[in-house]
Amino acid sequence: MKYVAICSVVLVISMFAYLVSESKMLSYLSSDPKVCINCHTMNTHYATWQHSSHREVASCVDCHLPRDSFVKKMIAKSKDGFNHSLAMTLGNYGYNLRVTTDAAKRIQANCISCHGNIISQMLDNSQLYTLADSKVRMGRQCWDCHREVPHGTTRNLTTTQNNLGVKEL
Amino acid sequence: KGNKAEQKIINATPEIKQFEPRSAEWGKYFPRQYDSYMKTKKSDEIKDVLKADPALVVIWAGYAFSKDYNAPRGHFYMLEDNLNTLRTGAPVDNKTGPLPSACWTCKSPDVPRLINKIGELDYFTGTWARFGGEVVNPIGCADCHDNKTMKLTVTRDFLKRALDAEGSMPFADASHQDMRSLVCAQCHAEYYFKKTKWDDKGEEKTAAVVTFPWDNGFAAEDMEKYYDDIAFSDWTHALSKTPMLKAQHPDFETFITGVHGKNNLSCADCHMPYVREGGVKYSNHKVGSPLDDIQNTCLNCHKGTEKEFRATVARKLERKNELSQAAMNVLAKAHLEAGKAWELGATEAEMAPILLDIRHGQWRWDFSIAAHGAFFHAPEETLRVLGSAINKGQDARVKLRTVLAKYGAATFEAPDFSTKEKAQAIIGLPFDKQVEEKNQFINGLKEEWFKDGAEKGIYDPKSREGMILKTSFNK
Amino acid sequence: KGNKAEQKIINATPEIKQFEPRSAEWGKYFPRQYDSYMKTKKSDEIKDVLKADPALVVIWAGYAFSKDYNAPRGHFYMLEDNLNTLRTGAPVDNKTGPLPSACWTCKSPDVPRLINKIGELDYFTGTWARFGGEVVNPIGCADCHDNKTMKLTVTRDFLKRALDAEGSMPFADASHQDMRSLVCAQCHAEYYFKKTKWDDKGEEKTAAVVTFPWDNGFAAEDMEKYYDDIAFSDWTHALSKTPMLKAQHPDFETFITGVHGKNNLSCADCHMPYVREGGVKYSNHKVGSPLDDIQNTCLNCHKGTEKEFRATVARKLERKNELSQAAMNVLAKAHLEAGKAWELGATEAEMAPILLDIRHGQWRWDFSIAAHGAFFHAPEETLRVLGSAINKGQDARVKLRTVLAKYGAATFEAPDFSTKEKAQAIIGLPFDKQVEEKNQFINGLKEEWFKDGAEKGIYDPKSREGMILKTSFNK
Ligand code: HEC
Ligand code: HEC
Ligand code: HEC
Ligand code: HEC
Ligand code: HEC
Ligand code: HEC
Ligand code: HEC
Ligand code: HEC
Ligand code: HEC
Ligand code: HEC
Ligand code: HEC
Ligand code: HEC
Ligand code: HEC
Ligand code: HEC
Ligand SMILES: [Ca+2]
Ligand SMILES: [Ca+2]
Repeated sequence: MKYVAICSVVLVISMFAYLVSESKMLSYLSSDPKVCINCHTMNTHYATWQHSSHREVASCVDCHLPRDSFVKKMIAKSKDGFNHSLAMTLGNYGYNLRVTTDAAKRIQANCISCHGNIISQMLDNSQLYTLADSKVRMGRQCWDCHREVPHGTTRNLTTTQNNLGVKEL
Repeated sequence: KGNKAEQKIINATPEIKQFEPRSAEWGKYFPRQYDSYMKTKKSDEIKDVLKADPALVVIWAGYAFSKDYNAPRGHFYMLEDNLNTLRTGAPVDNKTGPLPSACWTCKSPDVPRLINKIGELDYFTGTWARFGGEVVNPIGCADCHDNKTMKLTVTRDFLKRALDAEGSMPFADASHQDMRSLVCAQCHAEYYFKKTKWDDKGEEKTAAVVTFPWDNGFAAEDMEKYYDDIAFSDWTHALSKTPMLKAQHPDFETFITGVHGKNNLSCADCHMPYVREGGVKYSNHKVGSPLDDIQNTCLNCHKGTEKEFRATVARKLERKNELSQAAMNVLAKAHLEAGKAWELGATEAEMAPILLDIRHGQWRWDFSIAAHGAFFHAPEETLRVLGSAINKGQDARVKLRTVLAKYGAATFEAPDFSTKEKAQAIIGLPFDKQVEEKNQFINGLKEEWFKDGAEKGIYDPKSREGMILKTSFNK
Repeated sequence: KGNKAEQKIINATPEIKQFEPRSAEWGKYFPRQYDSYMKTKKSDEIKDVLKADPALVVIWAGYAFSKDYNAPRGHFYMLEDNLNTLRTGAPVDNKTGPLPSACWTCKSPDVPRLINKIGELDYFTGTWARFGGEVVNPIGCADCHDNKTMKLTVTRDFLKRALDAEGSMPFADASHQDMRSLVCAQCHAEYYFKKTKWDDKGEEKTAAVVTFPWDNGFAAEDMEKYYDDIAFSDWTHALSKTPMLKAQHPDFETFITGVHGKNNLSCADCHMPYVREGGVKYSNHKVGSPLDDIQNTCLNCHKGTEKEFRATVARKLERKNELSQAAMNVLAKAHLEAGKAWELGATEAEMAPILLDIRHGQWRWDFSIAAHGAFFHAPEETLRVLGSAINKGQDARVKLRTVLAKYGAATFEAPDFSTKEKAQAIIGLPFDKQVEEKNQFINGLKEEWFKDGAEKGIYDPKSREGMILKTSFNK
């Protein structure tokens, strides 16, 4: 009985360690965009971003993680890190990834935080309406209109294999 | 930063009266929106559609549309065009017809003001001329905005009622993005006048209430069923005696079937795109063709060049025109052939199935093309419904041949209606007389109405500044 | 890394004979492409289109299509279906008809091999049965690929000639992306058999050369004009005596008018999307419905969910079906009514304009729907052309009524053709006899042909492994 219990604990821990190492989960603690392409799964998004107008001005985390508080940022990082690592290990994802609602919210907030000035009128307009049901701040995703920002419209994971610019780490 | 400053003014609660019909008053606080709104004046060409497609005259025989029908101009002109069209006739005082008060409904912010003052049913009662001197401004800020918050607002309750009756997008659930279309849908939708009895302090009166026939849905067939079920007709055709339906600009209903509608775009996305002046971003209130500003509309979401988009849209228009022209030709002939059949003594029983085909065929054709933008907003739905219109119209003609044969006219050929003049002669329209009377109205009563409005302090002279009289009938 | 290694094998010049018709041979070097190619076997349902739309039987009376016509199955079955269809009849030796050798053209990589061996004109001469035992493999790598470099290659010269004749996209200018469509366009295009005289060592022979009628352009009207100008007809209609045209799968021609075509997509983008196995990326050679793998096709370029895309495509299909059904109904009646008119003694002069309407109407209808994907590839063009087909068909019927009236049959009603059996009875098709003969062929000569091929060393038995006999006519 004791054996079984110890074995299970060891198994769980070693599985976790394996998962952490295999999926380079700890790399999530960095902010360098290259970290994201620890996983070749992210190559396409790296490449599209790298060829976008935002290359010089916003890195992955600038859009994808909360920018307003360090704590929130870390929570989000760990959550995403775990989810992505798990998905990576299980391989249960398709060629076309989609942002989660939660991630979309964060991205939108980041667009707004950088472009606050230019979109202030839209923001004011939107604040006249109930936003309870809407997915993102302002009710409407910026990339509904700015469809190419920053990943372009074609970003199947097979589209940028061995592509220029992405160096496997 | 300049933005912030200006923003402050904008956000400061402006002192605008509720139902203020004079846009210039609102414009004091929102100069950019006002200035761009006034630019709708630039779309000032009258395009005589009857002249371009004389079959229309035959198709609409017995109905005011056969006298005068033009492509839409800028919002600046909506009141002017309503006053000048031969359709509204030539009243000589506030009691003469031919049209009901409802014809003002989508032409002015004075309408919500009036409805608020006298009540909806009273407003919808009586002649159009009744409110001469009361309705004196073209579309204005008050048509779409709340005076306190500038929030978008639906000022015509019939839209709310219709959405709720249809059920799939009840008004209470409308999001911000929906509102950016619904303010337009107040006017840009198919309507009819629903006769509604009401009690005016003991006196029974009948209001003609603008109503959207959406109870069964937004599709051509759904509305057709609605009208059939209540045996409604707009008029009886002068030649074929068909109880007809007229479709008016189902812009909203067709738009939502198209790819942009399905992708949750709103009218304002293309017709009022965001523009920037200095640091300030605002909605361009020059509502007009998005093709005038492809850069800020289409290219905001699409790759490609202006030229490509122009070509794509042009090709869509050609396709629609091809089928629409075919349908008009078929329907005009059907009316003329039916007229002949009656003349020869055809019976009601013989004609009944034919008239039903004509009614449905023409309704469908009209539904597809009365929304001038539908060829682009919803090209597939437009072409589908046009195809079915052609089919129904031709079904009528096949049946008509059998009837004509019975009465010895198997080889009857409809007369030539290839010009507006020929077509108006066929239907016997006393055109010159109507023009003369209309011009009397334009130079007389119409002027008085604006003076009237000015005296009441509701008329905004800016709304007619630099107005040049343009009509289809005065050369 | 694994990727790199495998890539090396792939890039190594494989030892494949020129015109090698056996895909299994190519498959040795490219197992993934081969395996996915073999999966086209999964699309194996026979969908009897004549049963679904019995009006077709009437519309095609006098032509082989009225006997047997099915929705396409996977590429695996193309030879099998060609052999089994009642359309190819039941030859008893290498000389019996009914069809010409050209009917093999788009069914096998043995065709480019044969053409290379005996010359194009010789290949296109004689009966279909002439090459039994020579054409024994379904579509294969050699149809689309160069054996040395694996470069995409057009193996049918008639496509090159047609592109050059049309002029707007000459073959010499074809880009890589264009080639990803042109390999399909070799077969997925409208064709006719052009009678071409040639000299076989002194003997004059006539070849029936597969030719694409593109000289005036790719549109329905352009091809209609092409055929009219050379007074071509595929057959004379058994009932109406109309000199008819048959449209066959103008997939390519319609595709390029649609939004995906205009955006320069190629067939392979949706029908052969890239997939990855381990580190290796390759083109999925299971050519079939892109809706089987929406995640990897549509969602490459579009936002939205599978469910939404399915619904969008389904709605497009409904629209097409609505107009197509209307058109078939009209055309079938027109044929039957014309048949009646002839029966009653109508003259050629009276019938000429009617037959022209029927010819054009049916051509347009067929053009719109014979490409089974056009409802999606080019919905607007499809609906436009269907609308004009309905119009032409009905024009014929209106005129027919006048003629029928003259001969005392103004009230003639076409007989009921609402089931395949009723329709085949109307046109007097000796169906059972044909099935019996066909089954003899299937169990006899057909088998021998494959034995023949095997002896010659050109037949790939893998290409028929697990083949189950499925036809529309054997229960
Ligand atoms: C300028 C903001 C921005 C930057 C910088 C950015 N992204 Fe994104 N990202 C987005 C937006 C917006 C979406 C959502 C796209 C959508 O839903 O259409 C997105 C979506 C994604 C997705 C989800 C899959 C998909 O295709 O929708 C992944 C994965 C992703 N980004 C990875 C990255 C990586 C890795 C980097 C850095 C190399 C990066 N992003 C940089 C804005 C950004
Ligand atoms: C451990 C490997 C790995 C790393 C490192 C990684 N990702 Fe991912 N990511 C994945 C996988 C696998 C998925 C697919 C998950 C799914 O669809 O369920 C994914 C999905 C996503 C998505 C879409 C789903 C969502 O959560 O919205 C976004 C956005 C994203 N990654 C951004 C990033 C960013 C930004 C970084 C760098 C900070 C990063 N990823 C680093 C493996 C990784
Ligand atoms: C970290 C700050 C930052 C974030 C986050 C950010 N941007 Fe930007 N963005 C910029 C800067 C700086 C520029 C100017 C870049 C240039 O001029 O090349 C820019 C340029 C743009 C442009 C104009 C150039 C183009 O590509 O059309 C658009 C549109 C835009 N951003 C939209 C977005 C959207 C949408 C998001 C969120 C998905 C976003 N931005 C997130 C900083 C940011
Ligand atoms: C309804 C469509 C729409 C939406 C939603 C939208 N925009 Fe825009 N955006 C536009 C248009 C139109 C322009 C061009 C006019 C202008 O320059 O302001 C533009 C311009 C911009 C620019 C300047 C681009 C340049 O080339 O300089 C930025 C940055 C931008 N938007 C960011 C955003 C952000 C961030 C959001 C979300 C908060 C957003 N937009 C949402 C329509 C939209
Ligand atoms: C109060 C009624 C009303 C409202 C609200 C309204 N319209 Fe109109 N609209 C009209 C009328 C009436 C005309 C025709 C004017 C004329 O021809 O004199 C018109 C004309 C137009 C035209 C043609 C302009 C031209 O220059 O050819 C467009 C485009 C248009 N409207 C779009 C819209 C959009 C988009 C909205 C909402 C943002 C909207 N309309 C709101 C009544 C309205
Ligand atoms: C439900 C709203 C609504 C009602 C009610 C309405 N209209 Fe309109 N009207 C419009 C819209 C929207 C347009 C723009 C039409 C277009 O795009 O063709 C328009 C355009 C017009 C035009 C200018 C174009 C032309 O046809 O010459 C005239 C004149 C006009 N209406 C007169 C009338 C009359 C007369 C009535 C009453 C019988 C009436 N309207 C009732 C909404 C309405
Ligand atoms: C995706 C862009 C887009 C959206 C969204 C859109 N439109 Fe349009 N609209 C167009 C284009 C393009 C035309 C054709 C203009 C032309 O021919 O010059 C047009 C034409 C029109 C016209 C006819 C104008 C004329 O002068 O003939 C009207 C009225 C109109 N739209 C109203 C609306 C209404 C109401 C809505 C919302 C229900 C709407 N539009 C949504 C792009 C759009
Ligand atoms: C046909 C309907 C319509 C009319 C008439 C109209 N507006 Fe607007 N207005 C809109 C729409 C739609 C928006 C976009 C609001 C949003 O997205 O929240 C808007 C936005 C605004 C805004 C917010 C800032 C901006 O530009 O987005 C102001 C201020 C404004 N309008 C002022 C006016 C004034 C002043 C007038 C009269 C001169 C006027 N409007 C007439 C439809 C209208
Ligand atoms: C706010 C974003 C947006 C704007 C603005 C916009 N579109 Fe689109 N358009 C879309 C989306 C989303 C689709 C759907 C296709 C897709 O999913 O990529 C689409 C599809 C199309 C298509 C293909 C469908 C068809 O009907 O053939 C055409 C053409 C098109 N748009 C033309 C235009 C034109 C012209 C304009 C300007 C008048 C315009 N668009 C403005 C977002 C937009
Ligand atoms: C050698 C001639 C030929 C070539 C080359 C060819 N096809 Fe086909 N295709 C056919 C024939 C024949 C059928 C019908 C097979 C049957 O029903 O037995 C068919 C069937 C299909 C089907 C229907 C499959 C199903 O399961 O319903 C699709 C889709 C298709 N082809 C697409 C393509 C595409 C895309 C290409 C190019 C990548 C292509 N074809 C190349 C001859 C060809
Ligand atoms: C130019 C190329 C080409 C020629 C020549 C050709 N076909 Fe086909 N065939 C195709 C294509 C492509 C398909 C797939 C059709 C579809 O999508 O409906 C097909 C499908 C078929 C099918 C399966 C579907 C059905 O209709 O039952 C048969 C059987 C067939 N062809 C027989 C023939 C016969 C018999 C001939 C000669 C009269 C012939 N083919 C000539 C290209 C061709
Ligand atoms: C944008 C994606 C796309 C492109 C590009 C495309 N197709 Fe299709 N195709 C489809 C879809 C979706 C269907 C409908 C499938 C269904 O109904 O299951 C279809 C159907 C077909 C069919 C009918 C299959 C059947 O079983 O009925 C044929 C044949 C076909 N396509 C051939 C082609 C050819 C040849 C080309 C290039 C000239 C092409 N397609 C380009 C998406 C595409
Ligand atoms: C109907 C046409 C067609 C047939 C038949 C065909 N292919 Fe292909 N093949 C293609 C197309 C299209 C591509 C994409 C090439 C490109 O984009 O350069 C391709 C690509 C390839 C490639 C390059 C790597 C890749 O996957 O993109 C190989 C290797 C290949 N095919 C092998 C084969 C083999 C082996 C067969 C026979 C089993 C075969 N093909 C049959 C059309 C065809
Ligand atoms: C390689 C890119 C690509 C692929 C794959 C693709 N599309 Fe598209 N699609 C486009 C483009 C580009 C447009 C034009 C609209 C635009 O500019 O956004 C479009 C437009 C559309 C439209 C609007 C036009 C119309 O006909 O209604 C629909 C719907 C659509 N696509 C459905 C599909 C479906 C379903 C599939 C999968 C079978 C698919 N698409 C695959 C690129 C693609
Ligand atoms: Ca109406
Ligand atoms: Ca043909």
